[in-house]
Amino acid sequence: MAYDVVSVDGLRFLLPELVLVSGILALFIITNIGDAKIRLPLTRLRIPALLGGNRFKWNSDPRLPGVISVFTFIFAIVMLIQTLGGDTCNNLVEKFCTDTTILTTTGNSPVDLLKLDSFSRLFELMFFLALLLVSAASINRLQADSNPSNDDLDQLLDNRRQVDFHLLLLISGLGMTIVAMSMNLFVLFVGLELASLPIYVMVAFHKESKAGSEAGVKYFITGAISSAIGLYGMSLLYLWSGSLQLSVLEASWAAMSTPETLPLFGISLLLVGFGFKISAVPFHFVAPDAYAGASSPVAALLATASKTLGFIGLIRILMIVTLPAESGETAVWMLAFGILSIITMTWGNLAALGSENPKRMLAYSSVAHAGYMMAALVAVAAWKSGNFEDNGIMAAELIIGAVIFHLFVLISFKIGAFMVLSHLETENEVTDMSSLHGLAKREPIIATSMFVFMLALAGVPPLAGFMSKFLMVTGIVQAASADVLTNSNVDLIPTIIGMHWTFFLAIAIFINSAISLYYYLRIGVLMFFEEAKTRLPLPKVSVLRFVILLCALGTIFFGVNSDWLVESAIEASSTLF
Amino acid sequence: MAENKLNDGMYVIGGLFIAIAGLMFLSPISLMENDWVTLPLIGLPILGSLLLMGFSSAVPAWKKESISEIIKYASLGISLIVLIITSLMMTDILMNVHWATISFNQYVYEVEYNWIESIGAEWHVGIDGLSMPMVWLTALLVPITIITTWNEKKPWYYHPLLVLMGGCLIGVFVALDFFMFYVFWELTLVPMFFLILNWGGKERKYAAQKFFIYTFSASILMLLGIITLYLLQDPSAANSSFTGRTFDMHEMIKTAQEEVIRGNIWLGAGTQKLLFVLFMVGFLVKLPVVPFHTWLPDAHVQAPTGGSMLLAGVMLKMGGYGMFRIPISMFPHAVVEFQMILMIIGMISLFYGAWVCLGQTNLKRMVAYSSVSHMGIILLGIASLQPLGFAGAIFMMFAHGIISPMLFGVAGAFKHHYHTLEIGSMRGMAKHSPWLAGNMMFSWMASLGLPLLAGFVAEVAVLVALWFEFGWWVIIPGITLAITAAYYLWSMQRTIFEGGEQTQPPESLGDEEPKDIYLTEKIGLMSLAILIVIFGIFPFIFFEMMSGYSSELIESILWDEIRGRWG
Amino acid sequence: MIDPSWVAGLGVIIFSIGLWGAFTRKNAIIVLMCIELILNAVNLNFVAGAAHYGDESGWMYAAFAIAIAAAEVAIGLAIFLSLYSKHKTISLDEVQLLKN
Amino acid sequence: MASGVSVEFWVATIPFVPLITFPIILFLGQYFNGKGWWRDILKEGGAISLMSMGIVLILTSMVVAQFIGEMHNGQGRDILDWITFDVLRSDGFTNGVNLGFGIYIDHISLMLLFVASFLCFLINWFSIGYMNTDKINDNRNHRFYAEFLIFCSGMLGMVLADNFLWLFIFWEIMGLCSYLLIGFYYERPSAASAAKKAFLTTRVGDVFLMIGLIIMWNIYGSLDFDIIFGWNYFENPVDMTLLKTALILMFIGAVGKSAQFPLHVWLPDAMEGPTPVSALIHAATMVNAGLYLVARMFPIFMGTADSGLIGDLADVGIIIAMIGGITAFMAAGIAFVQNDIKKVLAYSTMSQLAYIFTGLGACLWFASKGKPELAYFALGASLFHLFNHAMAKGMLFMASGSVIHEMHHAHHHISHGEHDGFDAQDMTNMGGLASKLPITSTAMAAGSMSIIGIPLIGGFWSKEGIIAKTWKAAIYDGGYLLFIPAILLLISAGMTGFYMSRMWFMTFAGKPKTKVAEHVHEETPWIKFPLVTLTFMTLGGIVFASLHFISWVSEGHAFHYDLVYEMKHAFLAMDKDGIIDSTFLILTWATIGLSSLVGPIVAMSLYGGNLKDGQKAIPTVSWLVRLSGIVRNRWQFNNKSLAESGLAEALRRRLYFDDFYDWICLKIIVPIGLGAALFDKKGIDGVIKGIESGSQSTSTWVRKLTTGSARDYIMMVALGSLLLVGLIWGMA
Repeated sequence: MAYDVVSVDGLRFLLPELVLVSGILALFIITNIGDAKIRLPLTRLRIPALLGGNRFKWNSDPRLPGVISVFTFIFAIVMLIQTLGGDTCNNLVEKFCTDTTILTTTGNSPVDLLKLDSFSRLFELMFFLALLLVSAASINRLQADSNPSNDDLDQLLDNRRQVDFHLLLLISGLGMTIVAMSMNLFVLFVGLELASLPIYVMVAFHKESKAGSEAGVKYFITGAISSAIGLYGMSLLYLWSGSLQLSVLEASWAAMSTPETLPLFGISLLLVGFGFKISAVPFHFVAPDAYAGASSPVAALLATASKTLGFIGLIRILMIVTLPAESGETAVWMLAFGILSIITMTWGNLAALGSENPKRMLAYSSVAHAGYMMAALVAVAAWKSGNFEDNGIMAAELIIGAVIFHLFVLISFKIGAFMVLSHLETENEVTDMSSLHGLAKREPIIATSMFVFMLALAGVPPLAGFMSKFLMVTGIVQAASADVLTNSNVDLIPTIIGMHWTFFLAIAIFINSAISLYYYLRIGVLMFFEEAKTRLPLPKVSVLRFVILLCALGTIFFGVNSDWLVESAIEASSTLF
Repeated sequence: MAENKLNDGMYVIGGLFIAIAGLMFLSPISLMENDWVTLPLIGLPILGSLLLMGFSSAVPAWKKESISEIIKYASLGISLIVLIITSLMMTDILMNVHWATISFNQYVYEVEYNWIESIGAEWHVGIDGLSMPMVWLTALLVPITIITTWNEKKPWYYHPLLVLMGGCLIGVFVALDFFMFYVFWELTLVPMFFLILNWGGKERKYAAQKFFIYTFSASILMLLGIITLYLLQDPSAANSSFTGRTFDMHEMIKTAQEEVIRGNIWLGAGTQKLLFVLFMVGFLVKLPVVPFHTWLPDAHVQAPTGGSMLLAGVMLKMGGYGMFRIPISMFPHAVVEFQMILMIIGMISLFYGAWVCLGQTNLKRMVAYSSVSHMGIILLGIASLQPLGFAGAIFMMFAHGIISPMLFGVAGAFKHHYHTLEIGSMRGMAKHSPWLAGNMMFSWMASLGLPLLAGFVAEVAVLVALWFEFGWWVIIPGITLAITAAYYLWSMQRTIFEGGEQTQPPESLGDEEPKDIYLTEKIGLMSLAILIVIFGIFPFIFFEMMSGYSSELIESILWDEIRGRWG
Repeated sequence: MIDPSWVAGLGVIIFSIGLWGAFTRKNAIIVLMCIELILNAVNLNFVAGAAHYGDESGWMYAAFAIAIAAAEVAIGLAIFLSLYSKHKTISLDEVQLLKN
Repeated sequence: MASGVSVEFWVATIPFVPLITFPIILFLGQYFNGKGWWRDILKEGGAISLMSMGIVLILTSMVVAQFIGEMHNGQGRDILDWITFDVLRSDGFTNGVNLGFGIYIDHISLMLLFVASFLCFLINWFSIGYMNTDKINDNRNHRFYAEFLIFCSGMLGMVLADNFLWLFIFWEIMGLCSYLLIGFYYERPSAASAAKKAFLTTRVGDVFLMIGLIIMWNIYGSLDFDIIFGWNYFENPVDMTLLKTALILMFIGAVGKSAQFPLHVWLPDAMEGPTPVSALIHAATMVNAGLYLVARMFPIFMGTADSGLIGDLADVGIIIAMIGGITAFMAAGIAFVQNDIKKVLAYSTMSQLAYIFTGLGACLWFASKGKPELAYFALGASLFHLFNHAMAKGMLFMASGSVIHEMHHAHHHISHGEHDGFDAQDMTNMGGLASKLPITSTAMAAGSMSIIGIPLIGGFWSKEGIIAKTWKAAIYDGGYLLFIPAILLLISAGMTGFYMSRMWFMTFAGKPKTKVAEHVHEETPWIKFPLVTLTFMTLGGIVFASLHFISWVSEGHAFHYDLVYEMKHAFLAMDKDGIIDSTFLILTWATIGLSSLVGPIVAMSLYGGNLKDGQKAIPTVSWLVRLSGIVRNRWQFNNKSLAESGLAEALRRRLYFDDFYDWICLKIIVPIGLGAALFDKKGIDGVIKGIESGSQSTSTWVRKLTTGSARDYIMMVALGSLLLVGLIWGMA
């Protein structure tokens, strides 16, 4: 079903985004309500002007912006769920799904602009959840008082800083939803920028510290360059096909009989832009710096939502545009991505291995996880290059489903891990592992949760991280090995040699999992083994603790009872093919 | 005061019994499906221990001492309930199931629920002649371990962790679904990791990490095998699954068996071999065999007594169990092809392990290497491809499962009372601590394969089978038997004996009076000793079951391949 | 009318200059300018494409790209300011606290 | 006992009686140590154990009385299905193979059953007198009795077992008890090390035995005596080379257990155990297990010969005889220079067991060559020697225990309990004890005579038979290789005469060599009874012989065994047709001359002598003392040069066997172990550690690439774009 985007019918489907917009407005207005009065001209009536003057106590409360944004996100999620369901899909308990709706531009020859289907809705849900958790975790603590020497300034500013922060979060969220929905590469890019620009600011938000501003500058510069390169690639594609509509690009690509320079350059450069987002090697260098300089919730955002943005872009480009239509053909990017994925996961894990800063460690681990997911994308190309139609579709759906699943559950354990660090930051700046020492004796529940997050990151069953890795590898193996393994009566060595080379991606993932276990366990050892400097518990930050527990529960829940999410992720990925 | 505490404990145990009874009779699952495995054997220990640990963590540090007795009794109670249920099941099976007549790949207490439908993973449990001894062993060892290490530090976490460990291990042994199997397989690492990390020796940090990473790394190769095998299933078997496939071991073994009957090689020769290698790597590291064994000594030396007891008693058996359950039952062609390699690996483990034992100065290290050596016997039994060899290997798993906890229990008691593990650091322990010395001698004698103790049966069975298959290779295990005796006796001479008229306690004891073992340790160790004797004199209690299973296995899966090779 | 390929060719040159400048210059402002150069190369491409295909959306893309560039500059300068207030420099070589 | 069931029951009960009793003693002792009633009334468990052994003896006597003269063919009865399994062969499955415990009764087992329970009872009796009166054993005698009882049940079980596996199982249990009892004084390093040595040496033999059994199993598909002995070699041919190998391997086990060359080194050291242990385990019963095993092989040889496979297994007999001959000679030689009374007896044991082995070797040789009559005769002679030796040596050890006990007490009395390095077992400290210890000296004299083979006394008959049959095999039946053991046995007979006499005279004749020896008192009462009993048993060997003893083992072959014939046969080498074989006449008298005259007389002249003035010996031995005095006065040898020669030194060092084995252990085995441990740590674990440290340093290197400079990052982005472009373009 297609609707005009600005019609009532169309806007009905954009209710979650409208909620975000109204949240942004509300944040503007509510926090600015003051006791200023305007004298009605010619009368002595002084009616409250609401805006301006001295603000009230309730709306200068530093927690207010957080509360507003939390409720905005909750409301957005409610609206999102309300838009779900439909003719093809009526049981949300079974899986997350919706009918496909296309929103077009206004005019005589409407162009498809946004697509609302299970895929985009699921990603929206992911973004909202991630942002919800981050904003909830930021309610009680934001860097407002991180610089005690500026006390008077803070008094003056009241909750201005918080307002800024949450405003940026909401705007970023808006951008993310556009990325999830767009059917046009340029719209996608605009959404990406809309989401990224606030994040640049948020990384630099920690401006009182030297590290914060430094991280902001580095992240901004590198990010801007990367997205500029990506945009340049996009413009090359435009030059080639005359449109940036994904469907048009797909058709032109399929029509291309011999490889042409322009689209290949365009695609490559476009991948650079997304590669930066997902922090693939060699575009990842700034990621650890950014994570370390930013506050933990922002770092959490970088590791989940921001990475998800990049993957949406990659899936759109690689899975829709450039995947060969006929099976038996090899996608142009397969080898490049295969190499990059192996380098990425290995680099990330090796670097994380010796890292002494927990945030940098998590950043490198995030790089490694990007590598795993890239490997999964490569496997999709591998099935296309093979000759097995029936299983192939399923393999691809399974693989992309696994990536979606992984991105989803990352929200629980990656954010959870950063939230624990955030909790530690309420006490001291987290710059090295020593702040984790002896956490188990001080805060057994928090430490156990952290350990759960670490094991989930490492992929230990029955936690959520295992499930996603399991699905990915299943997909990879299926794509890579089906024609060799079935009914081969050859010997062991020829069987191994006969495997598609992507099979070794699965092995690489496993080897890397083993390496990664070392540093994930190390966190556990530090928490449960080393002696802390103090036995006192951490300061009570109830919302943050709640978020951590929620994440831990989610990590366990989606590991033990992953059926719903697996179904939903596969449903979402099936809309692509 | 002491009596008061005891009463508390009794209340807790009583309450638990009532709660369990309630759970069993009120839970719709149990009632409808007559499921004696899921909740009583797996759910109860895991959830119960998690609850206990949660409760303990909620209690402030200064109050923890006061709840320790309750927690201890509660843990003991849970483990005893599991033991009672398992024993009832075992008696039922021993009385009512004739293993010689029940055919291969049939299970009792079999229950199946959907779990992750989208990928076809199920909660599928069942018990057969292979798993029953292992389940019972696990259920048995947990209370014994708890009693033996009754006085461990921080009991409010320690004892529930042991119970948790037991639950996870039982999960491994009853799982009939690959997904479930793998989940529990890895889950066992977590409690053991904490046991080593928090209650271990000086190098426990290193040892815990090494243990976890080493075995995890190996088992992810097994996971690769599981995935590959899963993908090779018929994609229309399970309609509810997205992939159409299932993880059901029962189904896979059935398919394998059907293919064997048809005279085909299931999945093709190369694939079988590939899968066999992938699975075996996981199991061999767990077992462990040389050269993948180095995690074991470190883990054992550093682990607390209870941890070592469960580690050596049950966790190593997971490897052997897995071999029987998966590669041997599914890939007959590969098994026969790799027979020689398995035998050589087994020989190396056995022989080399024994020599290394001879060169050890640390008691626990020596015992750990003796485990490596004994695990080689299991592999040899498997490599023999004889019903007797299989039965011997399974019996070895069980026998070593009761002997090695005693070895480690004794070593732990020695460490506890003498503050050292150096062999030869003292003389004349028999004089200072006759009970400890007696138990130590008994366990060592059992380990060196003295007749009428449990280990002998297995050794004889495996050696006979080995001769049937490999002939003069049997000399190597023979020499190993002598070396085994040598290192144990040598250590005995330098620890328990000698010392002259005057006492020679170790230097590490300082001015302390050497003490004998506590009553709890005595109870724990003696009950193991009694079991060792019982199963040494009456091995047929389990041997019949095992031998029935082995014969069925070989007859229905391996026989064609073996015959083919003999021509 | 100039052939669009010439415009695009100019874009390539500008892109290269921008990219080269981005990692050879130390001053953050100049790097920002280089980014602007790249974005301008993008605009040239869009414009050339629009002209070539007679597709009005190309013009719109260019307009949006300019807007994005503007927003980027604004944010960039703000971030540089905060850098300057802490580090008293905007030389990229002199901010190397975070590494390894 | 009329019905089969009850027989089974009674016989099977025998090993279980001590098995049930031992934990009672052990645990009672552990808890009631030091209580008056425990020490005085129950004798620290000794009384309980004696009671138990009494029951065993009664049961055994009943069984023997039931079966004697009746049970020509052995018969096995299954009692317990131990393990059941299937066997896979190329022709398919054999289902339900069973390895069970059962009892097997024939004459060999009956004889050994009787020997074992009789000696166990007597030595238990003796132990109460010996162990409970020594302060050093206070509060730990219960351990002694408990281990003693396990041993008894092991021995009885081994004798009764109806298959080789259970024979082996009980065999090993005896080994364990031997280990525990040798190490009874565990606080003495020498005892601890002797215990270890005993266990390890026998273990080496056991390994071979076990492999041998496994091969037997492979050959026959079972280890049951019934099946193996009744095997039809026509219908089911077996691989004779393999069978031979199996038998030799089993024999190696017997060599270890019975302390034969070259696995003999443990037996002398085993004398570190308490004397009752030496008497029972290391002289009378356990060391006979090896002989029993070899004797059990006999039907196999007969069976193969009956099936026409004549001589196929003859080599085994030669090997056994050879080992026996070498050991007999070597042990006798070493016994020449031993001064420790128990060590002399130990070497004597070794030597006498070797005689039996030689006899059995000859017997098996005959059997294999298809000469059943001679084979049965040799078997009978060997088993008879086993019986005689067990009785005599058990008694000798008890008597030596009595001597040691009294010496020890006397020393204790004189030195007031101080330790001054005095060795109560050293014969150079004794002398002239005949006057102090009448019963002991008599018993010892009787025992020694039996061992030496003084005509008409127990051991004579059997030893004569063994030597004769060995020679017979060598001369008449083409077993030329058997000349070696035959000659060695003949020489050893003379040597036996010397060293046994030497022991007796050094101990009992002459003047007391130390003050301690002067202060020795009479024997304790508990010791006397067993000594007296056994003296009669020893001297009465001929009575047993005339009681159709040899026909016990002859399985229905009727021999003329009346006393007169026996005499003629023994002394005149006359066969049943009345023809005298001159070769054997010479041989017989050479043996008698060497053992009864040359040996003792040389010993008398060197070590004999009259008692101190005023001392009188009991009449039973006083003539011996006087005789020695006369001989010593008449012929005085100077053996100084011989005693200081290199040969004597080598004998004193036990022909360097112990040194050699120590060298192997310390210079080869232990270094290999240490090397393996080091390799494991540095090599195998080193790889793991290397991976770990390698990845750590790689990590450092990788992280160094993150320089912290934004320009580098941008450059990497640019390079990355180039790389991507290159790869994708290149790929397309």
